[in-house]
Amino acid sequence: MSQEQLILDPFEAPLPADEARLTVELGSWEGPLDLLLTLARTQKVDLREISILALVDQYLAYINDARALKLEIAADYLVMAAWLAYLKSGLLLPKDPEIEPSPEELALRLQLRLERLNAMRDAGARLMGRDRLGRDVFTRGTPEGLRVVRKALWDANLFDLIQAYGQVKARAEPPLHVVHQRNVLTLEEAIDRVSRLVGSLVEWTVIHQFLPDNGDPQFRKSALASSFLATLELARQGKIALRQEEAFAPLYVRAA
Amino acid sequence: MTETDLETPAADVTRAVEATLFAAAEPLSVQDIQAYVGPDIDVRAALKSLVSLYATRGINLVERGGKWHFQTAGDLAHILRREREESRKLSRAAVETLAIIAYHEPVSRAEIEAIRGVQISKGTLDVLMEAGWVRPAGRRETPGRPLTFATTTAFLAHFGLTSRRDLPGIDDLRAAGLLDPVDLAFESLDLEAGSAEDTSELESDDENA
Amino acid sequence: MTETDLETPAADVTRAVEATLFAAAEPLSVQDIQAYVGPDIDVRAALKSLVSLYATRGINLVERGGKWHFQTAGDLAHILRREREESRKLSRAAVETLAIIAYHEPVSRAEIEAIRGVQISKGTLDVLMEAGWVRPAGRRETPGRPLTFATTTAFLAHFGLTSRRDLPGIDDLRAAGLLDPVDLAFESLDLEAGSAEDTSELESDDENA
Repeated sequence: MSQEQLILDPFEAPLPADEARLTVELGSWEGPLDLLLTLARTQKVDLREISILALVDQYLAYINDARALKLEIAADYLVMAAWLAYLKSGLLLPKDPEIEPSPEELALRLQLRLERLNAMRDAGARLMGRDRLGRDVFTRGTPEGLRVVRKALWDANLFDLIQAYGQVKARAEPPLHVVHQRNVLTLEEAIDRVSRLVGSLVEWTVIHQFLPDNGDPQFRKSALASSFLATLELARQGKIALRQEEAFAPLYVRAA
Repeated sequence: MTETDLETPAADVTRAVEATLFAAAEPLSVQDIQAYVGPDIDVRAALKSLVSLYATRGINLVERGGKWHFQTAGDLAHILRREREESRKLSRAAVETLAIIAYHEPVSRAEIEAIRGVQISKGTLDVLMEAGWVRPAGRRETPGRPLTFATTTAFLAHFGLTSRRDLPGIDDLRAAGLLDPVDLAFESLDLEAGSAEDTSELESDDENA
Repeated sequence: MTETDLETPAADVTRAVEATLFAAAEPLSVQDIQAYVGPDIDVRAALKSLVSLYATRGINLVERGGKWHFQTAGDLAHILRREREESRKLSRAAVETLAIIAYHEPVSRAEIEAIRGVQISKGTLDVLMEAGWVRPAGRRETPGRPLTFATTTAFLAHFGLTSRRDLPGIDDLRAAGLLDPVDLAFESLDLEAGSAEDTSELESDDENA
């Protein structure tokens, strides 16, 4: 509790005469817990024995100093200040069993958190103080290096081999493009043939009579198609006449 | 001189392991060494004899996280230290974060923040990972599946630790419960209001998570 | 250990020189070492004692042109390189090249390229020779005296052949469909052409004539 009296106005205090004095410089703290820890450490080395009430006062005084200097104070510092003010009032007021959690519990939790942070801060400092590789101790400057000679066990089987050869040969053979002659009757041939066969035929004759027949059904279909076109062309030219009774009925041809 | 060595195969074994470690550009595990010296050699015995052989010398054989390497003796640092190496100084936040990860690993970002009472800035973990000291260590199977972090073998090597058990004061800290979350420590304390939930603390109060 | 060393400054001097040489990025002259360890130290004496100390070890201290450095003992060099066998699939180009050599040996590089219709990269023949399947088979007495290649006994053994005559002939390959182009698009075209062929066999060309 006596520590509370140590908090003075920064402008009245002689420079670093007082160890409990902390310059108002919020930028150097890593958050409110860090500030609280630093304040607590000025109280006691053993954090289990610090006075939370004194710590709360130190913190609030510090924030007030910062405000007086019109420093911009981050929100989390203000949240912590508000919470600590609440905690302080709880600790000072007569005990109210209705309040859960009790102010004492909150104070204890705060102290536990400070202890943990403090432990890690010390641990970090001890780590950094060790003989560090590359700074204090060194590995060999010019290791010869160990070499791993990778010996490949090449994997291929006989099928791979002959298949590859087959493909090389297939690729290397001169490409032979065989254009299959399809047995067709061209339109020119059909016109020639139909006009020749119709000649001066005056009888209506069914178109199938004009088709050549070599026994190849493919050719016969082609001949029918081209002969039909031929009759249409010849009819257009006025050389022949066409007649059909109905759709799909036999088509008759004669000279015009 | 080689004649004597040939008569004492044990010495030759040690020489082979010694030369392998000496030539290696990276720390080697027992398995790594075995692959070089051959399967018939008792690498562990050779390592043991080399450790004691070099214990008083200007070079020591050390084990760091299961990997072995030679390094200069720590007490000769004043001769060998190079000023330029000091230039990259870790920030306070990075040192604290590194300590928290090392002593608590695997630990999530939220847990680190809970201990420090402040959010970790973006760059802090990056710096530690870039240095090769910290690695992601999988996700925790809790809601949100937070990513956890742990230290690396390079961390052990850099700070001269054989294993994490060598972390300064870790046994004392554990015994004092200082590596347990606040809530756990609080419950273990004999308190009447022990079950009460603390809701009014800072934003990152998720030590239970 | 340090206590004993402190009582024997000579040992400490040696340790300092030892550590300096170990950590050095390049061989050091006596003056270089002196600059590290300080002017009061008899570096030459320390070097001498280190040379004899390491003479029988897996590491030796050696002088080359007035500069000193540690190196692994020469008789252990064979340990420092380790062979690792890895099964690797032969590339398409390598299989084809091997096949051409097997069918046409002795065959020159230019001939292989002519058959493949593609140039062969430098590494392809190297791989086949490294595998022990292909060997140079003398020069052909033609202009340019090209080197020819042939297969080895190891090739026959690996592929389970008694002799090269065991390789299936072109007719066998064709019968097995192995001369058909691989491309599926080609294959389907081939099927069409095949069916057209079937019908055209019936045709008589007289009609068109």
